Amino acid sequence: MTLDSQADLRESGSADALLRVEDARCAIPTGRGDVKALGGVDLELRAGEVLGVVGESGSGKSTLAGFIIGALAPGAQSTGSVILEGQDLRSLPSETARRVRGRRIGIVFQDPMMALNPVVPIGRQVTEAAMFNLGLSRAEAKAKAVGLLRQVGIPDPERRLRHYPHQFSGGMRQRITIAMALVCDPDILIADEPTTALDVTVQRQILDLLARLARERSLAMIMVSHDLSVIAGRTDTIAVMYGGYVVESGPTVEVFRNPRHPYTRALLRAIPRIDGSRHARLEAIPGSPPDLTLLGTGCPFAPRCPNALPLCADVMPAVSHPHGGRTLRCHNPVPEGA
Amino acid sequence: MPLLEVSDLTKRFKVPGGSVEAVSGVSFSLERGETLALVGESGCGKSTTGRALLGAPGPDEGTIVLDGVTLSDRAASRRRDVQMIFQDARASLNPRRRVRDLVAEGLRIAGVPRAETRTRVDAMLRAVGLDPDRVGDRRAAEFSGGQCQRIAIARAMVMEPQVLVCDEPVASLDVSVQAQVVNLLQDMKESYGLAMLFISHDLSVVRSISDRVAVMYLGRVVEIGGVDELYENPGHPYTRALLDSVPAPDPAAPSRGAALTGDLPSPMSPPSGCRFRTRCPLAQDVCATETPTLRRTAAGQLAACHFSELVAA
Amino acid sequence: MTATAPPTRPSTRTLHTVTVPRRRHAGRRIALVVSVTWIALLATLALVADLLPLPGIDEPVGGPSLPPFSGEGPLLGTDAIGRDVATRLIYGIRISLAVGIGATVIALVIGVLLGLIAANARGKIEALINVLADTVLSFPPLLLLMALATVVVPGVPTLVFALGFLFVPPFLRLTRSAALAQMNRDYITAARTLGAGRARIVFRELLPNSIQPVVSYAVVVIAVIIVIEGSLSFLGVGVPPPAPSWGSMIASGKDNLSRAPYLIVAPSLMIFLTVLSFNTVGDHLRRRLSGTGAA
Amino acid sequence: MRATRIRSRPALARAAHLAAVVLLVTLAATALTDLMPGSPGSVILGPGATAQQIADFDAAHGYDQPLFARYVQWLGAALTGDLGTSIQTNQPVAEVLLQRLPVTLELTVLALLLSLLIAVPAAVYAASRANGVFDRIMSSLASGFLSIPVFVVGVVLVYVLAVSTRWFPVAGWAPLSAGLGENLRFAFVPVLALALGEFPAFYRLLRGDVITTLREDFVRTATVRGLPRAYILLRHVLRPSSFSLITVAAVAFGRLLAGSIVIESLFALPGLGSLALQSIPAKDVPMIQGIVVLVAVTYVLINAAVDIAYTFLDPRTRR
Amino acid sequence: ACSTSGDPAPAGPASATGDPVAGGDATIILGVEAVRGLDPALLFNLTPSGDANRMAAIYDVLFWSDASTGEVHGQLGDSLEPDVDGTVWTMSLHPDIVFTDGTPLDAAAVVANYERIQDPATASPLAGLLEGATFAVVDETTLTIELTEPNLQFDKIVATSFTHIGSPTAMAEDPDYANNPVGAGPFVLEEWVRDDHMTLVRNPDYFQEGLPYLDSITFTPLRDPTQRINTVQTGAAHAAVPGSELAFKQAATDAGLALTTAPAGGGPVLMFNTQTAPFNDLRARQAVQLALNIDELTSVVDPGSSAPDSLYGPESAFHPGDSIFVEHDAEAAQALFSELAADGNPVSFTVTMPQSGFFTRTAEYLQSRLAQYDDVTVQIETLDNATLDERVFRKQDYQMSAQIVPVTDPEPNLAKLLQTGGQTNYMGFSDPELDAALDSGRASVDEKERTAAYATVEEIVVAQVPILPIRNQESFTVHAKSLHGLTLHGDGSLLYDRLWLNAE
Ligand SMILES: Nc1ncnc2c1ncn2[C@@H]1O[C@H](COP(=O)(O)OP(=O)(O)OP(=O)(O)O)[C@@H](O)[C@H]1O
Ligand SMILES: Nc1ncnc2c1ncn2[C@@H]1O[C@H](COP(=O)(O)OP(=O)(O)OP(=O)(O)O)[C@@H](O)[C@H]1O
Ligand SMILES: [Mg+2]
Ligand SMILES: [Mg+2]
Repeated sequence: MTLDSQADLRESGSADALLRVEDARCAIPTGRGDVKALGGVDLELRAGEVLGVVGESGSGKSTLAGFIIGALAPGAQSTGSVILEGQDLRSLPSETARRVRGRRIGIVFQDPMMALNPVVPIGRQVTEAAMFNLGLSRAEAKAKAVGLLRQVGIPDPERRLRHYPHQFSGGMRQRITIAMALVCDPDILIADEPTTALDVTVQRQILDLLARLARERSLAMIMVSHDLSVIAGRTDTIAVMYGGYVVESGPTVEVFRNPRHPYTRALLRAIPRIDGSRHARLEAIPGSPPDLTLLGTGCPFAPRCPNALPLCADVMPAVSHPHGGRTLRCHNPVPEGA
Repeated sequence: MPLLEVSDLTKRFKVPGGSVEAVSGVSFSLERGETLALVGESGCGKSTTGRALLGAPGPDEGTIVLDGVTLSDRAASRRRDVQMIFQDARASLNPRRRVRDLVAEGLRIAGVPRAETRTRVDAMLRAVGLDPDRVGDRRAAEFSGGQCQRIAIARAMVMEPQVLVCDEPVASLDVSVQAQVVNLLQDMKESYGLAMLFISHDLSVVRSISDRVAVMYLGRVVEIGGVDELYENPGHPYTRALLDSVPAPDPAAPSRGAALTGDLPSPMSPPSGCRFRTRCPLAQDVCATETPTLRRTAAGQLAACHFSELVAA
Repeated sequence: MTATAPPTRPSTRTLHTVTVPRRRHAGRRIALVVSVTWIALLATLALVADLLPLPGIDEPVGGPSLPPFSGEGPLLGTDAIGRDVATRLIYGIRISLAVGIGATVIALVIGVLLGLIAANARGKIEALINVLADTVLSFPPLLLLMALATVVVPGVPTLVFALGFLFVPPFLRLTRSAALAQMNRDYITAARTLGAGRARIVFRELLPNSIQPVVSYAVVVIAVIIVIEGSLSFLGVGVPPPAPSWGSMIASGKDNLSRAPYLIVAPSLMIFLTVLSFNTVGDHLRRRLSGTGAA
Repeated sequence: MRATRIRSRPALARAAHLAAVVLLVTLAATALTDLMPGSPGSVILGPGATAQQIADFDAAHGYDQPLFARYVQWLGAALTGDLGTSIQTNQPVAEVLLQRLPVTLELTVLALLLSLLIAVPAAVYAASRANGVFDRIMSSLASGFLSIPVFVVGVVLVYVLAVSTRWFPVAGWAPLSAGLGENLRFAFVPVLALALGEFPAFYRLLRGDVITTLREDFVRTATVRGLPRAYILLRHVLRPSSFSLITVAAVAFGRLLAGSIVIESLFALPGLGSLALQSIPAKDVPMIQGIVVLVAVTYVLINAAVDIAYTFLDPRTRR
Repeated sequence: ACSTSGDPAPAGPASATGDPVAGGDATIILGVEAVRGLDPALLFNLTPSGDANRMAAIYDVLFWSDASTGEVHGQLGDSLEPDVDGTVWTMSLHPDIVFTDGTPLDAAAVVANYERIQDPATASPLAGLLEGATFAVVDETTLTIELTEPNLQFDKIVATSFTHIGSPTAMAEDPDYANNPVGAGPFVLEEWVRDDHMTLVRNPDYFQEGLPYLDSITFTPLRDPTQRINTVQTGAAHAAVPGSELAFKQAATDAGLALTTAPAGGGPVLMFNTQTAPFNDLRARQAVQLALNIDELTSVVDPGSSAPDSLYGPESAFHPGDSIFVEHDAEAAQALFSELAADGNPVSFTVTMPQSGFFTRTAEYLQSRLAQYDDVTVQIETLDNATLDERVFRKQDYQMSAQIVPVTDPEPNLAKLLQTGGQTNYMGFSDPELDAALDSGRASVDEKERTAAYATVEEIVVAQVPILPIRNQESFTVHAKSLHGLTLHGDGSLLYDRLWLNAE
């Protein structure tokens, strides 16, 4: 599928989206006030597509992932819908929705140490979901787990099923959580910062592994990261988040080549480059990320934005659709090709 | 004579079930005004090396000579000439104390008069971009990560050190803020003529800030040299793998080389000979028996590999 | 596990913990307000008891064991000797709070000091402190109190010191583990690299940062000790008469349970409400300070 | 992950620690009885005895010697297993202790089990529905029982369960040899009284820890994988939440072993508590020392056992 | 006499249920364990709630004194007669009594018991009472006891202190005799689990044919008085001795239980230490005597009990008829207090009491009532028994304290209490006139002379106030309605041969 035809479909309000998030909003009450973690996010994922969600800490990436998989912070108030193959998961009874998600969506979290129960052998952790969701017998589930662990690169998986998470290195733990996410043969894999806790060399291994698995299993994948470099080479489309909004999205190549939102642009410039020159001054973005409890009605980036108009402080721009399958939320975008 | 001369630094830790040699025989030197980066994967001994310079804790073996004076555990006053910025800025600031007190602490201990302390502290706060009147009486917990890092920098710089050890100062910061802090450190270094030991696992940041780079693997320095030479022509397969693993912020960039296989071996029982051999694509039998020493490569840096000339290929 | 942790990015974890919907706080906040009010009321009453128009604690005001709210005799009735129950309850505040707070303060001061020393010294001194703590813990507490009651004149000071002594180990351990958790923090290292001496580090850096869990625990200990004092009276090693501690009022009313049950109801209620209040406050402090146990 | 994780100490250090504690505890017990007014002779022989009689008695039992000499003597004998003879009853101390221990031990173990049986399910359920109706009720109950001296609970239970309904005996004890049913019938009320005093601490602790564990990422992972709630609570949450509970339960065990004096006296149970209650006023030094050693050794051993139990509960402490 | 039964043939309410029937197992709750064993030479806690009941069941009694009147009756013994001046006493025993180990309980056995008590090696607390006495076996059932000085009331001493006779063989052979007592009583010790129960079974060789009625008796110690009554109430036991507090009578009646009581003289008395200030001054003692309203004290401190109107019990031959006790007079008391204060000796003292409910309440009562007078201050100190023994009884380091002195007959307890140097004269009180009166009461054969002597004693006590009686003594046992044949002797323990149960 070429980029162009993808873009066309998108514009026509594609019916073939595997997963659609519509107007996701989420507010988390805290002692200091409500955190508006999501301000109204729309997203689409097609079968076999890899979508990168990028943004700085606190921009709402994990909340978005939580919104999709139905695991928001306790007490969070949310509206919007998650439509999986035409079915709104959020309108299903919670028990049913959870089972559907367990079956169809797998998720890998940032910190593999945290995501694994330290006192349960990994064999059980990998197999249990298959037993509950697919109704496999213990032996079947075990066989499946062994196969999966081998696939993600754990040597000698039969023996290691009995081991506990702390007996594995960080990279191996992350491989195990990937195996856990895949055990029910989901259609969608969500990876929330899957390599942030890992070293560069291991990060490379894991990213390669995810890419391979997505290809082999024709998985649709949402890859969440704060690191544009990680997203850059490994996604088909990208959504840039800031302050609880997707400020810009579109085919990865397009967005990198021609960022329209001032934030995306500044972000790209602020990244130090390994091939850059010595003592090159980085282009910092002044100010600091927004406090989501104090968010007004305007654009959250406005206080730091070089292009800000008076309007920006008060009115959140609506989603616009420049051509090429892109979306943009900006009153005063960077001119195309600038 | 270099400002700082570190030779054969070794540090062991007792851990349940044995001991870890976190740093084994590390040597390097640092000139005035120079920035040396220490890179390597998690657990390779970067922080331990950095902390050893401050005696927190001091090394088990090896010597550290600062400006001709050997730093022993007792030379406390000289130690103030080495200051440190920690990875997690917030954790390095006592959450119950006010910003002004935090920054003034070292001067007070050193017995600087009250009035002078005050002026120096305020000046330094301003230098790092904080308004002393606005932030001076607040507590560290109320600040963002970037601001905390500024406070930590002020606390270190107010002591007018000769050497600043920065232990992953930007690793915990957001990209947009990271650039601010890196720039601030650059400015500081230039205006105070500091020598800096910059510890990082982020090769991109290292490239932009340092003059020379030392690559560590499992407690040893495997390669050390000028930043450009090392990045362009790595003399050690590990350096090479590290560089290849860094993703480029460009969808069009081709991924380079093959990924390393395997994980970091346990530091409690490092492999014999060359410690990298278990993951090295070039490993031969000799690597298991003979520990390679640092040798000058064609590009001019020092690398500890039996086959450094094959790395570039 | 600290040292091998790879560099991580800032996490929202710290923020997540404070997440509790506000509406659900309402009931708890009311409980907290009521508790604090109750403790404040008790404290006030204890302070001004002498100024109130009350009969003496040892002064008969009517027949023995008059029921409360009966119209005859004083409002809350009289005890077995004919003394005013209300008066004795109010003066009982002094004793129960003195014992609870006094013993806790002693335990806290000694425990925190030893805990900090243990955390700092490690090695032999720490082992010695551990032995002492376990010695106290493994000595049967009631045996100690009973034996002590025969050695020294029983009374509030004795009780305060003995109970305080018994509660040193938990404070010691709590402080030590809190301090140990802080010891590895970089702000301690930072202070050290600035040349701070040991005392400065212990009292300026360590103490203020490890004292919080200790303080919220202390509030709970006050409650525990108030209840223990009640049980001691049953064994005759509590506060000696005529001092009216709530525990001794219950103990002396117990034999009359079938005929004058109200004699144990009033002091029991006082203990109950007070202990509940201290627990509520303690819970609140713990939640505020640690962020755990919320929801 | 949780601070209560204890690294297992080397066996030798642990043994030295145990020995030091037991030495100190017994020395303290000896010294304490020494401080008590009167000598064993004056207590045993009563007010009518002459000074000479008392002195003779004390000399015969070795109480004319200085404290330390007596302690060393006692210690020497104790190391050979001879804990001496009770001054008061003339029975061998070790024998009496062996006779008393089963009662107190049964009481302690049952009370601990019962309180855990109440606390654990309640805490897990309450935590999984934090702030729900059940949680509120249980929390109030726990606070309530925390606020009542144990003897008041005992007296009320006697009224409700024994005097008015006659379901259970008022007091007394039936040994296991009298049949399990009979034994439990007598044990129930005192055990319940003790358990009601202990469960609130367990409940509150576990509830808090479960709530903390429920926030762990691995629980979230388990949830989003579609695992049933009850399964998650049992398989994933309970065990990692129970470390502090075990520590506290061990401490409670020691406390109950030494501290059920009130309940033993109220219910006339022939355990260590009533023994202590008789021995202290009588200055029965060998008996007091015996009780203290027994309790202290049990306490230290239990704690050592808990250290070892961590290894089984928490694989991370295993080598 | 006892209210339910006094004569061997039960009278009163119990007889309504018919004649005694044999069989049945009774459980009796006592307050404390026989901690130190049951050696009659080492009698310690010879109170009804302590060892006296156990001893009576195992050893029976040679002679017993009626708990109300003090009259002495024979049981194992037939007669105990003095010579003219009461120096030599002749005791005759029932023939053919055997201990349960088969050895005979004869004159020699009694002598062996008494000589053992005298032996310093035994360290018997009773030794003082037999000091200098000599014994002679006349024949198998007869012996004589020669005292160092005349005592016509020695039979009462025998009935209270030397009435339990153990097997001399067993005593000599068993080093642990105290834990394995052998007597000739109606019951034999079968099993004893300390602090739990002591089971006694019927002695088949008991000297009275057909007795005892019961098959077994179980004694259970229970420290808490309320729990003792609860146990009887729930049917788990047949009788309980709740202790010295009379308030429990009411509780027992409310619970539908029967009571057997024996009102006697004496009882709890306040003791003034006449050797130290302030009570070395008679006026101080008198002031307290006047200041207290004993009627009120009694009703407050121990509801259900009565105030004493004499040293001697209502049934005693020595009761004066009209009380000569001083009436409560607040004004006179205040006058004395003020006078003493004016002299520079204000009445300020500490009352030292045992840690039991009754005495603690008494102290609190005292403090609260004296607080209403000017120039008096009272401090309270409660001590455990061991410390109390040491401080009050041994060292007499106190100002005011209390003890219970049952006076069913003035001999021996009143004499021990009041005579100069008397065994329980912890007041350090000494009055020659009183000593003379006591001597004459003891040595006199003439009832008139005795009456006069004890009237003098009472007058002196009222005038000199070494002690202040504060409550009538009344022994009582709470029991199920099915238990019959309760006879209270001594301080209120039972005679076990005649107890019986009817099947309910
Ligand atoms: N449980 C919670 N309680 C309170 N605030 C929360 C909670 N979870 C998220 N937030 C807040 O919601 C906002 C979005 O958080 P989210 O975790 O989605 O960000 P993120 O982009 O994933 O950040 P990171 O890169 O740090 O993981 C942040 O401001 C965060 O502080
Ligand atoms: N206090 C300590 N006690 C025990 N082991 C330690 C201690 N400090 C460091 N180590 C061990 O020493 C080795 C080197 O640690 P160090 O912190 O220096 O690594 P690093 O290169 O700074 O890693 P990172 O990038 O994760 O910060 C690791 O294996 C670590 O486990
Ligand atoms: Mg996130
Ligand atoms: Mg480090």
